[in-house]
Order: sequence, then structure tokens, then C-alpha cells
Amino acid sequence: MNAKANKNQSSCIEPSYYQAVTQAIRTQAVQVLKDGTVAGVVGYLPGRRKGTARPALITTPEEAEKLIFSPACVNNLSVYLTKSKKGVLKQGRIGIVAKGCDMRALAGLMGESQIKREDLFIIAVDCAGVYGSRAERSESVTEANIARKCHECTVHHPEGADFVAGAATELSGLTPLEAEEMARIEALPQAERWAFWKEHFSRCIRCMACRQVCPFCYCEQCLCDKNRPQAVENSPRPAGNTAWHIVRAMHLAGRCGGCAECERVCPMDIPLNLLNRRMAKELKELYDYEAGLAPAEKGPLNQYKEDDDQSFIK
Amino acid sequence: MPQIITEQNLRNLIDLLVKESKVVVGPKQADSVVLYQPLAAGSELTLDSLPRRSAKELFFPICENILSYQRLDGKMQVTDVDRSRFPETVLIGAPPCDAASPAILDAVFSWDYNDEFYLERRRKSTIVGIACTQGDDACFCTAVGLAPDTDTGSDLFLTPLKDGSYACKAVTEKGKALVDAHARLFGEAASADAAPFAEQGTEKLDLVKIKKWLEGHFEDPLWEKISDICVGCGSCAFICPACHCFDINDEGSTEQGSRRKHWDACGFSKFTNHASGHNPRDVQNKRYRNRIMHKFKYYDDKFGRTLCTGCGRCVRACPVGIDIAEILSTINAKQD
Amino acid sequence: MSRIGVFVCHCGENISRTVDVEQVASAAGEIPGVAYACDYKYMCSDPGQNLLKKAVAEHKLDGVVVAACSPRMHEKTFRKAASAAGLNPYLCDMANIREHCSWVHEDKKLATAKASDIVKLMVERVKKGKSLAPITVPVTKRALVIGGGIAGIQAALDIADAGHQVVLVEREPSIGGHMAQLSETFPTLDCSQCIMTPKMVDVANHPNITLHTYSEIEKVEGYIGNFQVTLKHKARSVDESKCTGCGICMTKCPKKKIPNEFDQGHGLRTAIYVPFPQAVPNTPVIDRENCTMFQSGKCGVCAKVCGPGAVDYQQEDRFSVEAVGAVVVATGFKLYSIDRKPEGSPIQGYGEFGYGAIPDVIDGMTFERLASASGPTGGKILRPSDGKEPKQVVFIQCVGSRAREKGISYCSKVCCMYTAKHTMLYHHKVHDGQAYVFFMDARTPGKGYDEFWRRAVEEEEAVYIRGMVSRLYQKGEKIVVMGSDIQVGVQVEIEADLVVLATAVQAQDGADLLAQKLGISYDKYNFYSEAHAKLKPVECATAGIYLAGACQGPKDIPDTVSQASAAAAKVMTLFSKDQLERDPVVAKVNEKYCVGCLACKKVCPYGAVEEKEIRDRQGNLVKVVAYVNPGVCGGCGTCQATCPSKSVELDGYTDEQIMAMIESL
Amino acid sequence: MHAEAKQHDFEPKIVAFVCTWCTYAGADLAGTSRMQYPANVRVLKFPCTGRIDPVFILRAFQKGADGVLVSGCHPGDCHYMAGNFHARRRFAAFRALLDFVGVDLHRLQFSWVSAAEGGKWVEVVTELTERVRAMGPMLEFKSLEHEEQWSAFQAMADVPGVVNTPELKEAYDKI
Repeated sequence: MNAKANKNQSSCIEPSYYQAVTQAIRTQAVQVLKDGTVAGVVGYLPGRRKGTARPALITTPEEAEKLIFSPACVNNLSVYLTKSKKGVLKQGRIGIVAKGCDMRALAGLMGESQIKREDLFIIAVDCAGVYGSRAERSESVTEANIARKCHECTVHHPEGADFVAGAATELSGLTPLEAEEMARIEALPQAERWAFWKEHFSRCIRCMACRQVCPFCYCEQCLCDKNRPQAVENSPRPAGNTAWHIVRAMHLAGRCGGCAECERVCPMDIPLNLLNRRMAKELKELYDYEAGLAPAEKGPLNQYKEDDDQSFIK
Repeated sequence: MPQIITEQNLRNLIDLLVKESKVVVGPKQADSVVLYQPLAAGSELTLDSLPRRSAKELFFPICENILSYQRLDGKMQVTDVDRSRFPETVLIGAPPCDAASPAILDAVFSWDYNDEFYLERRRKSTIVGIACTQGDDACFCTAVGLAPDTDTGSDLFLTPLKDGSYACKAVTEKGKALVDAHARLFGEAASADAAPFAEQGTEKLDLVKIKKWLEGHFEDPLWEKISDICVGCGSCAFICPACHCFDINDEGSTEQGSRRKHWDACGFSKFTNHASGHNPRDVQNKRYRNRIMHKFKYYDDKFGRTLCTGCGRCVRACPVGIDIAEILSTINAKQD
Repeated sequence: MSRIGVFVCHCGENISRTVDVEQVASAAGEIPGVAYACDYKYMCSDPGQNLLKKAVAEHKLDGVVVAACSPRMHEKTFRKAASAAGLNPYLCDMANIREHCSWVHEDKKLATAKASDIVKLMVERVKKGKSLAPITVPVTKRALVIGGGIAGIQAALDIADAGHQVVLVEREPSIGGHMAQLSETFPTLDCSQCIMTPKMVDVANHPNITLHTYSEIEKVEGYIGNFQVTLKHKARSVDESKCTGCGICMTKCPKKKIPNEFDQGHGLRTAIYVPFPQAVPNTPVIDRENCTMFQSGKCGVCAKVCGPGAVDYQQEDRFSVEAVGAVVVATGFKLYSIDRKPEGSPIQGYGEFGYGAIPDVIDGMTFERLASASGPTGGKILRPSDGKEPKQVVFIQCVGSRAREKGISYCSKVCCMYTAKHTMLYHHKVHDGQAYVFFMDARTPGKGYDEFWRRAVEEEEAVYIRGMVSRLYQKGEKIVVMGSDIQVGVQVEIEADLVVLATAVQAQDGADLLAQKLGISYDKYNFYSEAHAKLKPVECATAGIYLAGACQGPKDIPDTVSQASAAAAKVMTLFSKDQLERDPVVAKVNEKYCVGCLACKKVCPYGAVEEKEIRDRQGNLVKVVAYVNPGVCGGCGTCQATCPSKSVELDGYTDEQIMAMIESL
Repeated sequence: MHAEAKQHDFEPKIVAFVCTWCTYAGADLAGTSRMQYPANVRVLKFPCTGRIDPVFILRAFQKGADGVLVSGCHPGDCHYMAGNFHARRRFAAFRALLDFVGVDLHRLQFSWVSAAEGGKWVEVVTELTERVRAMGPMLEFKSLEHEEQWSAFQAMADVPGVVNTPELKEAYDKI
């Protein structure tokens, strides 16, 4: 899948790799801003606290000199193309820094007519990995602090970008944590699976961070905010929470690119990406579909084949 | 010499209180997170990390029924909540940034309307605060006028000592009563050497100056600059010890159901959505501005207090790294 | 608060026998929003409908639920009544407490409880219902008739005579269908071709009929009043506009020994041919598989002899799009064969009859050709194997039909009569011959039919044996037929010279594929389904598509012609107005909330969803949203279930209605 | 053919979401053929299985259904050509999701019942009803409905109609 897969693997990603990516992003961003290719660039700036970063929209070459790429650059910036940054797109082309997992969202959004390829200048990151949620912000990245999603990353080396920053050396021998956890849950007796999710969903406070950071939750009126009729209870009680997370997973089925932002931002540590991954696995098995590998005209749930599996139908 | 309680006796105290049919709430591990939760035994108390949600839910639950209704024999019957049945509650192990929050919130819940749901829970609760030894670079309690050893809001305040026990200070009558009722668990201190308090990451802020700046800058380029990356979730508000907005929803059918009060957040796009469809806070930076304004100006205007305890939860949790301490520093540094 | 009226029907005793209708009515009266509830013996009767109308006025009702039979039965009746009372018809719904309750449950307590629940569901639905106004769409007054047999011909002529344009499509080189193959017809024994060919000529000469033979339906798009049908004109290799029908090509064609399908393979034809002399059009077609020119590139005789130069070996399949407002499906039938069937096929062949390998065991249609004056034997009954005149002929009825073990349980309806006819034709032609008929029952409902059958038995000396044939086999020149006479209770063995099987009538090959193109439903035998067995026997459930003839089920000629005229009448009714009123159950987009992901467009089976640009007053593009063309929307609601934000909503089945129903459970 | 009027300890609530063209008509046929089946099923009619949103199934379970049946036209028979094909994929995915969160799929039945299959309708409904009856009530979603976050401290008065705030009492009496 990765034409230029880097076979050199290591047990620690050194700060020098991130510095190199940072430098490449800065140079490219300055150039495209200077020559007028783009009206702005969505990238990362350092945060106040050491070892943190945050998204930023920059519009001048001077600001572009401050862009960074560090293990703290966890955000999927494509969320800004459909939500708060919608306006920027109208002023012209926009540059966006995107990791491989973020690019899957971009492809999905193109397929859903939310963005156009020609409106974007994609500065892709050949990505070695980023911090996990609440991981220790040491300067180098190891198995101990790399994000769960990065353990099973298949898109280290993104394709189809306008520019690729850096050359990643992947960590070797990472345990596929999510796959193992998914297999563990699948193997549980049905009642224990229910208990597992019930415990997690009950903790949910409905802060909607999962929805708000999701590049695909771009509806102007979320079904779950509607009260006439009320399909999902608004109140943060176990009943409504369970319904919300089921509906969310269903709405993302066949669309989610696996950036796992929902799970990262959950203040209650609900393993939401497991749901997304489970759906992705099902759709891969049933319809041989993987979301976001390329802009697709139709997702797996808005197309069909006459001989689709119907073994579950009497 | 002040009174002390050993860690073991603190746990024993919890066991005793549970036996007395009191609800004891304290930090407890739940999967990977620590949350304030009812403790079944003293052994469940976890004191090594700040709970992910603040302690406000003890008085201001995430969601509570405020009445229920049912059609019986063709007539709608409304059933109120029997608040006299709220249990006696002891909150144990709240750091100053959490213990201080009810003291701030009392004002708004007993202002033009006495929120008996909140107030009854307050009346029935005793807060055992604990001085904080575990700050990180997101903490800024000192910047907003509190400190790792502030006993504001606590009925009984514990200060960790180097020998592992806690110095006790009865701040209120409630606190004194708690000590008196279980006197045998408390002893005399051998030494009063307090463990080192938590370090803070920010300088002290001039809250008066900040408020003054806010008064003159309802419209300011700063708002767009700091909040244009806000994605409009409610995680900052929901885990905040001071945010107290709520929504009321009727849930159920035309036959029976409940009226529920639950947390709401000014960051949500629908928060100020009018029935007409008009939304005065139509873009995210206006919503984020409200968060800052409410905390550092409006609440002070009305109640003379700052609506922030500097716990740093929002700094840690913000999905996009918006840092309120940094914003306050920026405003603090402004000259105009 | 709504003011709903609930009317609980007894349906004589059909409902009240198992459902306590009074209790259902009184429980309905307790439902919030129900202003009036009563029960009545026959709601669909005039007094019943008047009761409803009166109650609407008296109690100022703003919605009505009639708890009675299936809405498929009387929804229209009550909506009309509600409408007459000044209520929007879409605020009148039926609670099906008969088909779904009283008829399927016996426990009165349970049935009553269920009926009350059904009423409650429908009350909630009506409460959240909206007034809907019919949608008007223009009607293209041009009809498509698929199939050029007697059904299609009759329908086409009727519609054309009414002054409307008709496109008649036939997949064979000539129209005429099965009726053109028949010798004589029951019960009058008039010559089939004598009555058929004039109609075929009428079709060819009718100014309002455009005939496309050797053509098939490729694709059907659109909806009632506005279909776009793509036709595939198979390459004939003869230019119809140039051909004069002189026939010299056929006489000169060197390939002369091809079994003629029209004669059931018993006559011979050339590679360039017309199926039968009276074919319409009389333009030959080249059978490319058997043509030397096409197979080896060497010959070209027909092109050389053709004066007008009509033969065109390069001709390719051609496609055309026809805009029509209505479609009559008249694709007819095929005959069951006793041949071995593929593995796993639900329909079985007859191993006990030799799987069709015995040459003198033929089917009824072959007998028709043998008896036909224009047939391969010139009307003489000669058996296929050696051309001898058979003296003992055994006719076996119900071969495949009513034979559940062979996979077909229905009666083919025409065999009793045509077998009786065959015995007569045989007796007329072979005076010293003897006909035997093995039969289960003689089914002769039809004008003059039983008289006809009796004539066969009583006057024409056919020996009817009530019983089945268990086996037959070749023995020398004879075919031994072993059967039983259950009336006498003995085994019968007849050494026959010829055996004629009355094989079952089956749906045409590919009937299911055509149905899928048309979007009409079909039964498990691939016969097309009418919208209602009794009251809408001609209409399909898909609006604007009508059925005629044996494609819907076995039928004889009079029934076929009647139905064809009926279908034509339905088409004329549709064409009687310039605008058609359509059911307003269509999807609408909420443009405020639609974000233009266009998932709805991707799933819409009708292509009804278009992109629409929303612009501000200055003309700047604000966003692109989905737009549903109400004229094209079929009302399935797949878009709404797909839309993540529910920004598209199907009128009549809104989320609010459905959720309210679920809440009430 | 006469069904025995057996008494069961538990009568499940079965909700059926059916399309109007095939399964609803098939159920009508069961009626006109006077077939017998358990009275537990409540039918909600949709134009097409394509209209059936997974949320409806979820909602039905939340609102007390012990079993849910979704039934429509056989592939190729859809009155709307493709609605059932889309539904088929949607429900295949939804089943997997429900299974993963721990819902017993024996409570959720999908079927194709054509207008001609009155007998199959009876068979499907009877089988699901009996299976769910043997499984007992669907407690998962129902019990969730009554669960609260710990801090809510359920304290509803025992007696309905007890109104102990003067404001509420006053407001209530005005109704």
C-alpha cells in the first residue's frame, strides 16, 4: 500500500525527525503564502506549556515561520475545513497540514462534497507517530507514549498530497493495542460486552467533544440535538448516552477514517474508536470497503450490490 | 498543637461514615479515570490525582429529575422530588480548587431564585478539603487568588504532613462536628512539617485589571484570535468546578415522563439559539468570549467573585489546546 | 390538542367476532387528543361513511382513524369520505384490525388488546400528520406496449383508436405471438390466423402505432406520465426502410434446413427468414448464428439478390429513447417443457416421460402446428418420428400444472379446453383414430366451454380416463402409456402412436429481469403481480404500468383480450387529463439544515435528487443543498433514513409520526 | 389449526417494521387466509424498508420492545427498485454494531416476506415471538431508562401527585 514504505524501523523516534518535518512545513508554508497559492494555512503552533501544540490558522509568511510539527500535533485539522474555518475556503485555496490519518478524512470529505481537492494545498506529514492521550510529553516518542491509533497505522506515508514533509522512521514491533482490545471485547459473552459499554457510556457527560472534533460530524443540525422528534435523549443519563454513542457510530460507519480524535478528546476516556474500528472492520469484511483511502463517489452504505450478503435475513 | 489524622484513620473515618448511612464521596478510580464517586469503603479513596470532573456534581448533578408526570385516570399527575430524602453527604479529598467551588456557586443558586435542589444538597453536605501537593503546568489557582493550601469552602481542611498523616483544621461548625463525632480517630501531631505544596505554572494575575480590560473590550480582535480554533464542545464547561449553566428538558411521552435539569455549556452553538431561529452568539468566538466574560466579569459584577478556581482542567482537556491561563496572562499584560 | 375521531368497524362479524369493538372504541376515547370514538357495523357502507362525515362536522374533528380492514382495501374510501367532510384526506388513516388482528387471532382478550394498540398507533400517527395536497405532473400522452401477441395488439389498437400514440415493442421478428401459432381456437373452432392476421395488419397500418419488432426494453426511467424508455433494436441485418418484402432473399438463401421455431422446430426455414408467411412486418431477419456469411464470411447471396439493397451485414444493435406516459406489459407466456431441469431448480422435469427424448411425445403447441393448415405438415396429423398418421393418440393433461412435486402448484387454465379441442381436431382429420385423454378434472368455466367439452366426449368419441399417467416409454414404434383409471380402479396401459402433453403455462424467460427494469413486482412463478387481485387486476402497484394477458397468469384468448382492452381503458383514463394528480407522499429537503453531503442523491432509486445552489441576495453562493424533484420522487424514503441530519423528510412518514408511534407502544 | 389459548408467564412485546408493498400485504394475506399467529406483534407500516432508520429499532428497544422484526420485499421485488438493497446493507452494519455493544441479536429479526407469503409472515412472527418469549424480557435498554448518574440521588416521592413546592402546586392547580 505504501509505495515508499520505509523499512528502517526503530524503538525511539528522535526529536530530530520532528525538527526536520517542522523545517519542511515552514519552508513550504512560507512559500505558498508568499506566492499567493493559498490564502491561509491550517497548521500547528506551540502551546504555552512545554511539549504542547495547538491548531492555528495563519495567513502571513511571518507566522508561518512559527509553525511546528511535534509529537503533540495530535489534532486532525481537517475538522476546520467543515466547521469554524468554512469561511476561509471562500477566500481562496487553503493550505492544510495533514498526517496520513488526517488525509483519510480529507478524502472522505471530498467524497461527501464538503471540500474540493482544488481548494486545498495539502502539506502532508510523513508521520512517525504522535503522543497518546495524556501521555508523558518527553521529547522523543516511544511505545510508552505513542498514541494507540499509531500502533496500527497503515498510512505513515501519505499519498496524493501537494507536498510531503519529512521522512518517517516507524517504531518497530508495536503491539496492536486496539485490535487486541477489539478482539477481547468481541470474545466476551454478550452480557459482559453490554456491561463493558454500559460502564463506559454511563460515565459520558455529553460534552460532545467527540462530535465536535470529528471531521465527519459536520451536520448543521445534529439528529441528537433535535427534540421534535427526539430520537436520542438530550440529557446525560445512561439511556441517552448509550443511544447517542450507538447513533454516532452508525452515522460514521463507512465514513470514519480512523483518526481517533473522538477517543483522544473524550474527557471521560471512553474508548470510542473501538466502535468506529469495529464498524470499519465489518464493512471491510462485508463489502471490501475501506474509508478514506481515496475520495470515493459512494460510501459502502449508500451503494449496494444485488448479491450482497443477506445470510442474516430470513 | 493542631489535631492530626493518619491516612489509615482517614480511611477508617470513611468506613465509619458509610456505616452511619452517610454518602461519602471522594476521588475513586473508574477504569482509567479518577472521578468523584460514592465510596463503599475507605480503601477506595484515591488521593494521588485530581479527579477528571470537579466536585460540583455533588450539588449540581450532571442530570437530575426535577419532576415527573404521568397520566392517571385521564388526569395528569405531577410528582415532585422529595428533597428531604437527599442523603447526608460527606465529600472527602477535594483539593482547594474543588472545595472552593460551592462557596462560589452558592451565590448564584440562591440569588433571584433559591434552587432548592442545589441548596438542599449543600445543607446536607460536609466538605473535607485537602491541601494540594500535586500541581502541574496547567494549574493556576494562585493566579486567580486561591492557593494549594486555601481552606475556602472546606468545612474541615486537611494538610498533608511529611510523615504521611494530615493536619486537621475545622474551618466551620460542620467540620468541628465531624471531628467531635469521631474524636478517637484524630490525634495530636508529632511534628507539623507540611509536605511541599504544589508548584504553579503561572504568575499571579491582577483580576481587577483583567476585569477592567474586559469591561472595555466586548468587541476586540483578541476574541477571534484566541478562539477561532474552538470547536464548540462542552468539555471545558462540564469539567469546570465553577461553570453552572444548565438546560431543562422534558423527556418521555405524552403519557409519562420526567422534567430533567442537566448541564449545558455556552460553547455549544445551540446554547443561545432562539426559538425564532436567531442566534445572538452566532459564531464561536462570541461564545468563547462569553466564557471569559462570565468568569471574570459578569459573575464578579453580580456576586463579587471570580468564577474560576484555577484547577486547570479546561487547559488539560481542551481538544484544541485553548489555554485559559495563557489568555488571562495575555489580557493581564495588556496596557490599553 | 388534536381532535381525532376514531371509528371502529364491526365488519359485520368479521371483526366483532374476535375483537370487542365497543371496548376498543371506549379505550380509543381515552387516548389524549381523541375527541370522538364510536363503533359501527359497516363503516364502509354509505351510512357508515355518513356517520364519519357527520362526526367530522359535529365534533370539529381534525383527524380521523377508521379501525377496520386493511388500508389496502378501503383507505381510499375513507379518505374520500373525510375529504367530502372537509378534512384533508391525508389526515385520515386506517387501523388494520381485521387482516392484522381479528382474522389472525382467536383469543378475544388478546385480540381486543391488540386492536386497541393498533388504534393507538394510528391515532399517534394522525396526530402528527400534516395536510398534504396532491402533486400535479404533466402527462405524456403516448403509450408503450411491451409484447406483440394478441394482448399487446389489442391494447395497442384500442389506445391508438382512442387517438393516442402507441409504441409497440416485440422482441421477435414479427408480432403475432402464440395466437398466430394456433390452428383453431376453442370453443368455436374458428381459424386462429384468420382472426389474428387482420389485427396484425391493422397494427402495421395504424397511423398512431409505431411498431418496433426484434426490439427489447433496455432501461426504464421516470414515473407515471413521464417514463423514458430505452429500447434496444437488435440488428436485423436487413434495412426495414429499404426492404420491400419480396422474399427473394429467402428463396435464394442456401442455408435451408434450420428448424423453424414458429413450427416448434418441426418445419424448416432459411437463415434469412420471416417466421411465418403472414408475418408483420414482412421484413426478414438474418439469423446470424446460422448464416454462412456471418459464420465464415463467405456467401452474401441474399445481399446480391436483393434489388433494393436492403441486406446490411454491418448493421449493429441500435438504441432509442421513447418518452411515454404509460406502459402496458403484455409479454405473454411460455410452455413448460418436460426436459431435465438444472440442478437446484425449484421446477422439475419429467423423467417418467423420458425428459422429452421420445420424438412422438409432443406438447400441445406442437400439435397445434401439426393441425394447422399453414404448419409443417399442411394440416395433416403426422407423427414427427416417421411421418405416419397416428391411430391411437394419448393426451395427458396437467403436465407440470397442479403438480406440486414438480414445483408448480397452479392450474394453467387453458389446457382442459385446448385438449378437448385437440381431440376434436384429431377426430376430424383422422376418422379411424382414437383419442384418449388422461385428466384429473375437466375445468370448463367459460361461455360455451362446458358444452364444447361435452361435445368432445359425447360426440367426438374421445375417451376420457380420470387418472394420472405414471410412466411412458418407447416400445418399438409404439409408446406405452401406463396410467390408472381411478374411477374404475384399474391400471390402464395404452400402446399409443403419439402422445400429446398439455404442459403448464409459465412466465416468459426473463420476466423477472423485465420486472426489475420496470420496477413492478412478480410472484414466485415470475408472473407479474397486479395491485389488487380483485379490484385492481389490471394495474401494477407501480403507477402508470398496466398488465394484459398471460404475463400476469395463465389466461385464454377471450380473457386476454378483455384484459388488454381494460388496460387500454386505464391508459386512456390516464391520458384523459393533461395533468396528473400524484400521491403527495414525497420527500422534501429542509434547506436550512441540509449541508449538501448528497448521500440522499447517492441512494435515490429514482434519480429524483438534484443539487441546488443557495445564494444570498448579492448572488454569492452560500451553499449547495439537495433538492428533491417531487414529480420524480417515488416516495420510498430511503433518502431520509440515509440522511445523517434528517434534513430530508418524507411527507406522510415523517420521523415525528414514526417516533410518536414508537413512543406509544 | 386452532391455536391453543395457552397462558404464558411472559408475553413479549414484538414490534414489526414492515414495508407496505410486500410484508404488510403478506400480513394481509395471512389475514384473508385466516392463518393464526401470536397476538404479540404490533406492526408499523413504512413505504419501504429503505425508509427504516436504525434509530427506530434502537428507539423501539428503548421504549420497551422485547423483540423487533424488520421485514420487506425480497431482493429485486422492491416497489422502489432499490430501497431494500440499501436497507440490507444498513441493517447488516447496524446488527454488527448492536452485537458489539452487547445486544443479543436473537431479539432482532430481519426477513423478506413478499405479498404472496402470508404463510412466511406467520412463520416469522411466530418464531420470533416464541424465541423472545423463551428469552424473557429485554432488560438491557429498559433498565437503562431508569438509571441515573450517581449524583442524581433518585428521590422521587413515593406517591404520585405529591407536589411539595408552593410554586409548583400553584402552577399545577391552574392547569
